[in-house]
Amino acid sequence: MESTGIIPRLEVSYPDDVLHSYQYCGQDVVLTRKKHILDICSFIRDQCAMNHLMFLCAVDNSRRKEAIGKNEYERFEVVYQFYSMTTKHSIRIRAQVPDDDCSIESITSLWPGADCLERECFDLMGIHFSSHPDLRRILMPEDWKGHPLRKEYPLRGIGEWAGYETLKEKSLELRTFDYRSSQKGNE
Amino acid sequence: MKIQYKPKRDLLETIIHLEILQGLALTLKKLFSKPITREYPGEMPPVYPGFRGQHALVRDPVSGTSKCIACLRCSQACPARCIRVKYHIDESNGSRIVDNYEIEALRCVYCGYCVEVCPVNAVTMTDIFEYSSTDRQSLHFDKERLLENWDHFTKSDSYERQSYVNPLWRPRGFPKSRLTASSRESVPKNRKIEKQFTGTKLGIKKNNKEAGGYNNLYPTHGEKNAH
Amino acid sequence: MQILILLIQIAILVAVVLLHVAYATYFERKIIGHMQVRMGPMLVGWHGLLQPIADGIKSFFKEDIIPDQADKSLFLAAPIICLAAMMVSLSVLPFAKGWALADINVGLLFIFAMSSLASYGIILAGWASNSKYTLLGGIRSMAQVISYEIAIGLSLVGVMMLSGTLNLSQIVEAQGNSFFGMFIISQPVAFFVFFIAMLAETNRVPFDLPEAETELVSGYITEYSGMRYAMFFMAEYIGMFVMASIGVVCFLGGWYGPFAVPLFPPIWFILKVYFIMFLFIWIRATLPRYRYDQLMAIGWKLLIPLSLGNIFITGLAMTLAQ
Amino acid sequence: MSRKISFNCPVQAGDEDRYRIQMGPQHPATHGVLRVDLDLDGEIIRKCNPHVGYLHRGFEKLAEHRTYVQNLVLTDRLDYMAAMANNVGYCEAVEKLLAIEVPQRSRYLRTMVCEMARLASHLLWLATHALDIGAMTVFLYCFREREELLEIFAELCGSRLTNTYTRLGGVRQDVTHSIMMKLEKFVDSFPSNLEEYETLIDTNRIWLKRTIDVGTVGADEAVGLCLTGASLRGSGVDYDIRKHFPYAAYDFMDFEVPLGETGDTYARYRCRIEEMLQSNSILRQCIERMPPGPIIGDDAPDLIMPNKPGRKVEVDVPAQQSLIKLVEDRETFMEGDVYVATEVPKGELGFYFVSDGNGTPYRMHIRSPSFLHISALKTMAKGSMLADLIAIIGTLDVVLGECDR
Repeated sequence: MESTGIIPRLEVSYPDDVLHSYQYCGQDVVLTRKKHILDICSFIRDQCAMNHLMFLCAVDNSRRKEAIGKNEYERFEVVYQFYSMTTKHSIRIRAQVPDDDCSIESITSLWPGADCLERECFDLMGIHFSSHPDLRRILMPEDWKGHPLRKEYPLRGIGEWAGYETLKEKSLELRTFDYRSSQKGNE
Repeated sequence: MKIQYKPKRDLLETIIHLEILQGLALTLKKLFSKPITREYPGEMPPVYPGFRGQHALVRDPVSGTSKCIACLRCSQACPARCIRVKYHIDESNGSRIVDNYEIEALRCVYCGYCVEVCPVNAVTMTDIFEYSSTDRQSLHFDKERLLENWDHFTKSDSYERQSYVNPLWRPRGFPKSRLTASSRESVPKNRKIEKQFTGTKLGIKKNNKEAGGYNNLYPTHGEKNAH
Repeated sequence: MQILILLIQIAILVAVVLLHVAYATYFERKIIGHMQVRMGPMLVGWHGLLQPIADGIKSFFKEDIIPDQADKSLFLAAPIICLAAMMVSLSVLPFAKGWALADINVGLLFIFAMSSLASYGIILAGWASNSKYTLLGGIRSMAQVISYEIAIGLSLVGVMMLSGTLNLSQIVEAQGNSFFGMFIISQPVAFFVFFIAMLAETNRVPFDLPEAETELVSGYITEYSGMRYAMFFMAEYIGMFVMASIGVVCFLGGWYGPFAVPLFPPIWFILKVYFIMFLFIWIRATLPRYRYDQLMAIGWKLLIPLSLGNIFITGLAMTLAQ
Repeated sequence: MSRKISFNCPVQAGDEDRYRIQMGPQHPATHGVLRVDLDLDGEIIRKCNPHVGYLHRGFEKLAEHRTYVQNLVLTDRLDYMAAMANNVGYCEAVEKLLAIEVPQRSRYLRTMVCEMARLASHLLWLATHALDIGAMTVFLYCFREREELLEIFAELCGSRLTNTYTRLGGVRQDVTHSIMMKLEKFVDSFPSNLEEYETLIDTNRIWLKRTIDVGTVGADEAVGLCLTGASLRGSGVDYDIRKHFPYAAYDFMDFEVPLGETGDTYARYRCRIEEMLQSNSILRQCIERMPPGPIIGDDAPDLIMPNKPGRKVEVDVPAQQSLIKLVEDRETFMEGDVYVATEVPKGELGFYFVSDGNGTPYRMHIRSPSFLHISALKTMAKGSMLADLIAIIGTLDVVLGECDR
């Protein structure tokens, strides 16, 4: 993955949005603001022929050494990786999302497949994607509280799932039909 | 590369249902072939050396108890964090004495890391894979239970008394420098050691019919340097 | 006295047929197993020979679960309707010369009536379980039975025309003792249509849509358990037996064989029936399943026109021959 | 039938005559715990809404609290049909992040096990796909082949499904002659065995009717839906990571990428069958060209991964006391982020790592192909019949362990 020349073009087209760019392990990375992310993505798709969205995820920067103390990093970032199947170039966009306005534009209009990826980001990191057609939790139960991939969320969770107690009650109630317990009852 | 489709059927083949008749012929042929079933409880599946089965603590023939020195490497390397070692420090010489060694087999993922990092070959994984249980407590192995597992394992056929080598202590082809100290020494001197397989020696069809088997599966690093 | 003899005959027939059902499941499992390079039942008895009995005992003593939301009376009645209808149709089958419980003149019609009645059991089971999959299975079954009943009836019209009767024994007699007298020689198209429609009528692969286990879990029997489940199973296997018997009677020359067996005349009949049942099993081991609309398309667009054409040609040939 | 029944799908106004089915999470054809909410009009699907998450184990969160070596065992549980390929994918990603060199022999070994995993996974796919469509016999024939591969895995690394075979910087165990002899026997007999399945289903009219023009996606649509792997190549898009970003020893391998045209279920089926033949030829090349040498690099990290001193590690209380002693300070970790994709049997499996210089990943994102494939189900199943949905789920080849992570 050699340098693609896309970064300079991006910098020219969106001078206000591109914060910083670098290469790591031969991969091009651009840090942007979140404001025009939909435009940037459609620019990348249409002008740079990057038709394949490799992945989309969110990162919580709050405990990251690199991010602390640099003002171009916000609390969250949404990472997009694009790839061009024809020119074999790829680029990674890291859009910074601040803590107080935790939302970003959805790119489902460009890539319908981003639908569930954005839902996953919303579910696990709590980033709100505006204009997403169906923004619900996807991996966690619908009535789950909190966003597990945030750094302040403890590994063991913050308590049981809300439906757990009723489920437990129900299972205890149904235990009377259990073969073994009915045996015990007979004894 | 475009995928190749099979040619389309012509009218006659459609009418006589040729492809269905071919399929029927195949299943009829298979009706008289030998089944590949392994009738499990009567016929055990082959267990190869290095199988990652039930845990055991090696019983030291000298002291009659575990060889564990409570270095806690296993509990650190364990990705599932299912190993708990309780120990106290002997005041007289500062050595650690193991009080209890617990493995929670229900949490274990059977990766074999604990066996690999053990510097004294105290913990091992045996060939035993039938140890399901109906309650949780019996799969929570403590030190006594693990030592019993070892006794059970040594009674089984696959065990070789002279060296009690489980190949996971000494993964094939692993550089000697990366092995723990006692793993380097645990293979007896008279063990036949197999040459490393390379594709350039394309003799595998004829020459090595009798190769393989339990005795010669462990090339050492030193052997490999001879290439 | 006559009634007593008849009752004994019925009892013998039912016992034999139930034993047949038990061992038909065994043979199906064994044959499919070996076709799939495995062994089938092996544990109960020598090579699993007692497996059907073990299965029977198990399903007899199993808890009979009735879903809370089900329509109880219909739910309980459905398997009985299914099984009874199938059992009744056994009574007109001629196993050998004079070996029929009721040698009635409209035997063929009677069997059709009964097999349609059995499909009521399936539909009611699908509806009464009050579950979504069973309802879909019931609806599929209804549509399938209605469309294939026509095809199977039309395909046998040629046979009726040639033999001039609906009495099953007389159909066999009309084919005579020789190999070339069999209606499969003179009516190959009708046999083809009959065979396919027979598979569909008995809900066998590739037309086992009402109980397609990968789509509808188990179709109409999803909610059944224990003995009632076994009743559907028995009905299915008796249905297979009945349909195979009609095939034998109408196309393969009934109880006639290359030579007569003195002590046990039905031997040829049974061999032929088992050959057709083997075909059923063999096909099940080989073919995938059709989709619902494709099944309908085959029934209406292929089988019915084919059998109509067959009737036309048979009639034409008969007129020309006269 | 007087009692009122409450279903937990509320019926919208105007949709009262729709028949609603919750297919799954316990259903024989959903390959695990996928739940699909269906709005049926007769048997035609008007709306299809897949629900995932029943197998969510929080791997991404777990990985942040475990070292790089320990996380390797998590990847076994992603796509448990092809754990070897996941191991390789993970190791390739971490090695790129930590700049670890892999010796040539272990690259070949990785390629070999990857392709074996591909064969095992594709065989299972063919088996279940055929079973879904109703061909039960193919299911068992495929398992016959798969069993041989799993036996080889068991002999190679001591475990049949959860292999944990690769290591950062190499592989864990070397192959032996007996393994290679078994493998060669398998490779020799495999094409003729594949022909058996093709006899049963490939030209079978029922199979053709069930697969042709079912679940069709065009090339552009497939790219937009982020399909990868054979599901994408069935639509004629030439995208195979083994060719685009060669990893392991795929550079030295001679193989072709089969491409479909029509993008329907049959094309995807053919694609995977051809892929199996290609994998077979890759395996043969691996056997023939296996170079000598060490199987693990010199700079590979130890099992007990170094943590920077002073950092608190969540371990059990007795372990904590001796921790400081064992921890070595090692400055191999760099700060940065890297995304490495590999071609697993299901499609593109990518690992996105953010490292902040610790012994554990700061953030690990798993781009799992099945997750995206299931989201494409919504579009693909619309307007088809209930039985087609089964075929489509089968052809997408989803594994819920990978989807839910």
